[in-house]
Amino acid sequence: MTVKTWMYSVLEAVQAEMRADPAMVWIFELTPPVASNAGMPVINLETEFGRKRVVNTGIDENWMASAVLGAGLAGSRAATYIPYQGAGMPFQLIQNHAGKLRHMTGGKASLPIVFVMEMTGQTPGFAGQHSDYEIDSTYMHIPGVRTVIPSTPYDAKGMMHAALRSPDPVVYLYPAGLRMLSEEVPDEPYEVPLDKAAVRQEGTDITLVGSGGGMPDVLEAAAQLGAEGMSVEVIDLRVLKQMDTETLVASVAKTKRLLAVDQTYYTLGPAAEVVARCAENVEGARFRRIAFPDAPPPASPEMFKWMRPDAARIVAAAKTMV
Amino acid sequence: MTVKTWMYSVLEAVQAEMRADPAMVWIFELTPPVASNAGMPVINLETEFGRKRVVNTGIDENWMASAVLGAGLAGSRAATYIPYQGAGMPFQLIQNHAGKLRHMTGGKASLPIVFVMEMTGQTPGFAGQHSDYEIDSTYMHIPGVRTVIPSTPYDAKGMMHAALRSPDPVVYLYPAGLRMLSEEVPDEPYEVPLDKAAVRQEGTDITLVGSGGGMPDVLEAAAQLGAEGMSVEVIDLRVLKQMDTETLVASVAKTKRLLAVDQTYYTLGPAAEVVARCAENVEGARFRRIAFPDAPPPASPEMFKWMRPDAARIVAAAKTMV
Amino acid sequence: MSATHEDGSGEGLTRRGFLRVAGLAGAVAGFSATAARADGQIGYFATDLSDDRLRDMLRTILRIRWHERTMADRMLSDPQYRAYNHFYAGQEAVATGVCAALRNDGPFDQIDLVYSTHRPSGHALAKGVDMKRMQAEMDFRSTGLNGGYAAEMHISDPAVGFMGADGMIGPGHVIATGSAFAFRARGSDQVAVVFGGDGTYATPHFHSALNNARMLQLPFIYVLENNLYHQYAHYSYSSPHTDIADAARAYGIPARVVDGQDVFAVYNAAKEAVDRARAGGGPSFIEAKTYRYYNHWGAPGAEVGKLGAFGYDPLAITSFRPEREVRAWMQRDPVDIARKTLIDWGVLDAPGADALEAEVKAEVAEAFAWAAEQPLCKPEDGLLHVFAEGAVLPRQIA
Amino acid sequence: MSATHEDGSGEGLTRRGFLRVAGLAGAVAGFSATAARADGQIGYFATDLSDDRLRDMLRTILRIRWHERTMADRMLSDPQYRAYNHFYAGQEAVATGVCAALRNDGPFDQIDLVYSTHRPSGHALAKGVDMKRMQAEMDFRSTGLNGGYAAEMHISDPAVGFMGADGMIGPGHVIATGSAFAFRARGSDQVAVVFGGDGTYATPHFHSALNNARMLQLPFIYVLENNLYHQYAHYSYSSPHTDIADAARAYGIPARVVDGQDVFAVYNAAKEAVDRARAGGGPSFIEAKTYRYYNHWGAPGAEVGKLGAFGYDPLAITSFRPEREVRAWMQRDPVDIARKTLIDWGVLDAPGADALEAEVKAEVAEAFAWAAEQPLCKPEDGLLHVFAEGAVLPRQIA
Ligand SMILES: Cc1ncc(C[n+]2csc(CCOP(=O)(O)OP(=O)(O)O)c2C)c(N)n1
Ligand SMILES: Cc1ncc(C[n+]2csc(CCOP(=O)(O)OP(=O)(O)O)c2C)c(N)n1
Ligand SMILES: [Mg+2]
Ligand SMILES: [Mg+2]
Repeated sequence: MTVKTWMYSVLEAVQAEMRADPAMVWIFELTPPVASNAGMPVINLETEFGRKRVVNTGIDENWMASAVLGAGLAGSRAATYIPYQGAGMPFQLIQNHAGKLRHMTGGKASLPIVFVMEMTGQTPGFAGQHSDYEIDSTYMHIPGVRTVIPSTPYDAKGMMHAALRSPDPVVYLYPAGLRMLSEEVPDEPYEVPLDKAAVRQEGTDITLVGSGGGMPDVLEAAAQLGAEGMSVEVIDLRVLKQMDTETLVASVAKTKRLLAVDQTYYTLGPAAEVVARCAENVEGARFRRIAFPDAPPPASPEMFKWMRPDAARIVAAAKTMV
Repeated sequence: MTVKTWMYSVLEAVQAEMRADPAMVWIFELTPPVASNAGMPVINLETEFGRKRVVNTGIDENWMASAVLGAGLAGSRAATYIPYQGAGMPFQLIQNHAGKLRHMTGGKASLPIVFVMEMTGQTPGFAGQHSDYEIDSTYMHIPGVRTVIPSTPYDAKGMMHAALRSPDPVVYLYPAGLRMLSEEVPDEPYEVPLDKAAVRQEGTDITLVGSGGGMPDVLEAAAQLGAEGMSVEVIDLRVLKQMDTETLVASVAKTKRLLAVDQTYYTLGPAAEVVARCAENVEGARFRRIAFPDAPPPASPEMFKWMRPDAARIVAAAKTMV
Repeated sequence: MSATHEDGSGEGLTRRGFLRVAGLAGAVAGFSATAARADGQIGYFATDLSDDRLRDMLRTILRIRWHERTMADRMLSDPQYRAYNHFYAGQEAVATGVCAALRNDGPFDQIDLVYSTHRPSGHALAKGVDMKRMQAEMDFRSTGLNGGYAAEMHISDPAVGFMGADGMIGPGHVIATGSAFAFRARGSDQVAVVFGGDGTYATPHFHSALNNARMLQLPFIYVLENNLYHQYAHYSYSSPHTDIADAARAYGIPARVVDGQDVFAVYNAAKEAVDRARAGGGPSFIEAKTYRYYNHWGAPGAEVGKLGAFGYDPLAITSFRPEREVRAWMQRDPVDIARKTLIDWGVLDAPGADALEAEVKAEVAEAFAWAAEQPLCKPEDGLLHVFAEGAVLPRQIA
Repeated sequence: MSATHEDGSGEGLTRRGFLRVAGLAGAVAGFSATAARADGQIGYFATDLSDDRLRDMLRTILRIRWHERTMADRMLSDPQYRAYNHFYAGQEAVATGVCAALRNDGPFDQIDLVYSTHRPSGHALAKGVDMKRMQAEMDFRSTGLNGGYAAEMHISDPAVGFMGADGMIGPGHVIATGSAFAFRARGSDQVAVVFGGDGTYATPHFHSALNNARMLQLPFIYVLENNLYHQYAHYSYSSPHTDIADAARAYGIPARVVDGQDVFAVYNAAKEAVDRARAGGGPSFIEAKTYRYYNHWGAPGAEVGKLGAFGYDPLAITSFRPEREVRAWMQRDPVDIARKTLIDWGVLDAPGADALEAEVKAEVAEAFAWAAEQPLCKPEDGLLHVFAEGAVLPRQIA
């Protein structure tokens, strides 16, 4: 057990899986699979496993994703790290090929593959084109891929192990803003399941639901509300597909108030699905969402920060409900 | 006023706009812009406007969409008809370029462009890869594009005029299953607004909401329920972005029961947004969705038809609510 | 011209004799404009094969042809028939010649993999897919190759290295390079082959597949079946190259143009490419000049001369296939060429060839009969196979 | 070699004299390995220009250079400074030479359009974008070129035909062909130019842009700035071509390799391509061999030698830029070459050149001062400009 950054925790999982399986491959573009952490050996997948298994490609994210799919179909476990600038490029491949092949082949396709998708849209200055937080919804809507979005280094490592061991294609969303988040993370391999939300805090007055890059603000808001005497239940979705309806419904059945928070655009963000599932299953509750507006993130920090749902906004919204 | 097919009605609008604007271009791939209709002249955009303005390309839907965007930026009105097989190809272009450019340029970009996107997934036999009804959610989530989905020849023509005249990029979803639907359609140009849902039938017991390729079944279900004495309000979304919240909320505030129907996958289909918006705004109502399950459409007609929400399913669902 | 390999049976001379005659016949028929431009004789690999393997190639061509003709008949005549099809008749020698050079049985981690297209039945049969189960799949039966989930444009059978029809134009080529990448990474001598039409040239994926295969020196073979048209357009509408192989050469990839009507010419080019790939020599590109006899596509209820049936394409606005072009290509039929070559080589005599054809016809008839008797799918099984385990929920059920 | 055009002022001989000397100097400095391989003298278009226009080219180079140096200084020293940048210093002659051959003012439907990259400031200044407003945009000010929505990687100004930085690698080239398509459709003689790095070669979009431009014979010019690296990799990791121009030639597109450090060589190639496009002769490709002095990218708070600053790239795992390579390229500095050429041609003398540089420095200082005083953005304006009219709703507000 060592305090580790998110990035180190994830690569530790990848390294362990690649050591265990000499056929496994990793494809990257501009983020070298290298991480260092105080008191720990440097991880460098490229030098450890060689360029036949760990390849740095030209600027062609659709090739990266397609190659991973082809490797999986040929029976090799395969993963790729798609930089956020290219996160939209492999959409068609994942939507129409990776996500449909098992069903379309009547269960015959071999798909032990992981698409790590970097997400931005959390940092002022990047602006429009260089913000892609919206892909959470994009990859959550389609069937046949398990879309997950860890929010802590512990989950990031455990879900990476689970993703790499899963026979299903996994879209592993990686909020870049959390890269340097640190916590105690076990050195040995372990799995965090790919189908369970996490109840981060129990409470009875209101249910706050968030995910990924939004969790630090949700937890901060819960702390502030708790300090003011509100009993807040906090759920971290962790898994977008298949969403853990039971955990959500059980919580809202208890609190009768749901505030769902998205960092992605309001319309059809994951929070829409959270509200819809709870509204279908819990009668007489109150429902509310806050999210990034239906506008691309602007460059100016003044505009951007005002638009992003932060702890203060969450606190204010919760107070109107309880 | 003549009875016209959907396809003819749409091309009539395109033809009128191209006659009015000699700079306007149309890019197609395998669906020639040709339509005939009893008692009406044949429309053939390619022969009428020539191959400099109406171009048939190689198999490269991303080029088609990109070329239309580039033409728009250069000041020309432009539209393309993307066949359903390629509907996922231009995702990145529309998500990260067309939808963001106005905002990113501080309002400077010229974007009088229309992406006609063919949708399938309504017909048994096509199967997995050749079904793409799911793109409704994909293009509804992103900002900066007006995503519309007409369900009648009248709306199809009027919304095509409105789309071609709009300064905003329009994703014009075209459910292929409705191609031969016919009704009386005016011969002269007219507009149907790009931001209004249509109340197809008024009622007080329950609100049924559908869109696009699902509307014939929704209307059929409403007729059956009406015959059995239920007072059903029917709303055709018509516009996915920006969704007409007011019409939806007003209806549900009255009926207190919402049944939203999707032909796309359950998770994050447009119905999720419909339910979420109404649940946030109407207290004490009952909410329910039916949709295609979170599985790719299989080839077998027996499996496919059982999975598709049809009139019988809608009737059954409505009866459990009233 | 390189030295010939003779198999010691004394047939070598006769075989070469035929090749000369066939060449002449082509010239006589006046094909200079439309006929394939081949790179000439590549090697004599085919002449080295055992009689059994040569006969198997003819058999495969016949199986594809008769499967297809039977299908077309059903579409025109049988109201119970449900399967649609993208026709391959006319192109049989390409699939057959290529797959004959591949490893088609054995454990999955040793066989060569083939990625197919929206026009898969020829590739599938040539790679070793079971005809009965394929036909049942096309007819949406639960005992079909893919349980009724796939239908024609999506059939697959990894057990014989047939990785699947891919109905999308473009992505398959890139995906196939990924399999080749996996082979190289795990030190396997397997080869990944992708079939594609002339229509694939214009896709952005063409560049991706070739450039990455070249940069990483992958064991990857791109077989481009240039049948002159992609749906309703001649390939000159989308490619500046007369020989699309020239585009591959620009990447430094060895490329061959072969006569796609001659299964042995195709085999020779494929064998050369496969040997190169197994030896670590990287990718190859083969452009087979060929032609499709029927329409792009056909479906039950078809009527001769109407859309989706056979012959002239009524939707063909920008260009269409002239009747004479179709007839001219039929003069160089892959069945005839293979049959005549084998008779000339003394591998078969005419009665033997007829017997083979009769056998094939019987097999095809049996496959259709079997398929038509297979059970339909259980509706709720549509919820299976979304993930490796379990079923998804039937959300629409009240 | 074609005949020279002399402008009658008697300078022709001197000009040619310089060119010979410059060629020699290059050889002496021993650049054979890393220096640009140019196609030799293309034409003498540049020698025909008026002295004013030649001086303007030097001025543009200097404006880009001093804008950038000032920016780098601020990043290292000014805690209030907020703008990040992708550095262009070293490549100035490319943007300048290309844009000098274009129509940059007049009504929007008559000027030529330039599509830029994630490294846009040089292209923007050369095309005529106002430096003050550009700098204010980079610093996220509400009076910036794009109201604070864009920042460096997304600046644009259609009024001068600067269609925008495009931070995504690939799509811009394809989009630019769409503008060219619109020009041809409406019978305009405008030209669409796209800049792209060596990194663009591997994108699927490269094929799309070139193939469609070629098939439709569009007035489109692809200017590939080969600065040897894309982010942390040498271009030989992603392209099999030594000259990427060879890839364009494979499509039948006329392609030139030019010395990207010599603004007049670039101008000559651009002029030839623009003339061809205006005359309906279709697309052209220009590969400019060039080099970037600073790091890929820099941001406020940078420290010399650290990531995001200047010099060696610590993240460069797969490859990095050797110190000697940087120094060698600096010997052929585009500012020096342009200045010496104009002095040699008698267009300027040394004091005149110094005065020009001083003027430019003053302009740059003023632009930075102006930008720093501009107002910040109003938060709620982030909801504007999603659609042409109105604002979207601030959904997150309680
Ligand atoms: C991405 C994509 N766009 C469009 C289509 C529709 N489509 C099906 S087959 C075909 C033509 C393919 O031509 P070619 O590659 O030459 O193969 P052929 O049909 O001649 O065998 C097209 C355009 C598709 N399947 N995929
Ligand atoms: C689609 C996409 N993938 C990745 C990136 C990240 N990225 C930014 S600049 C760059 C390198 C570009 O290299 P090159 O085209 O040679 O231009 P240069 O930086 O040398 O000017 C990369 C990979 C991107 N912007 N877009
Ligand atoms: Mg073809
Ligand atoms: Mg570069």
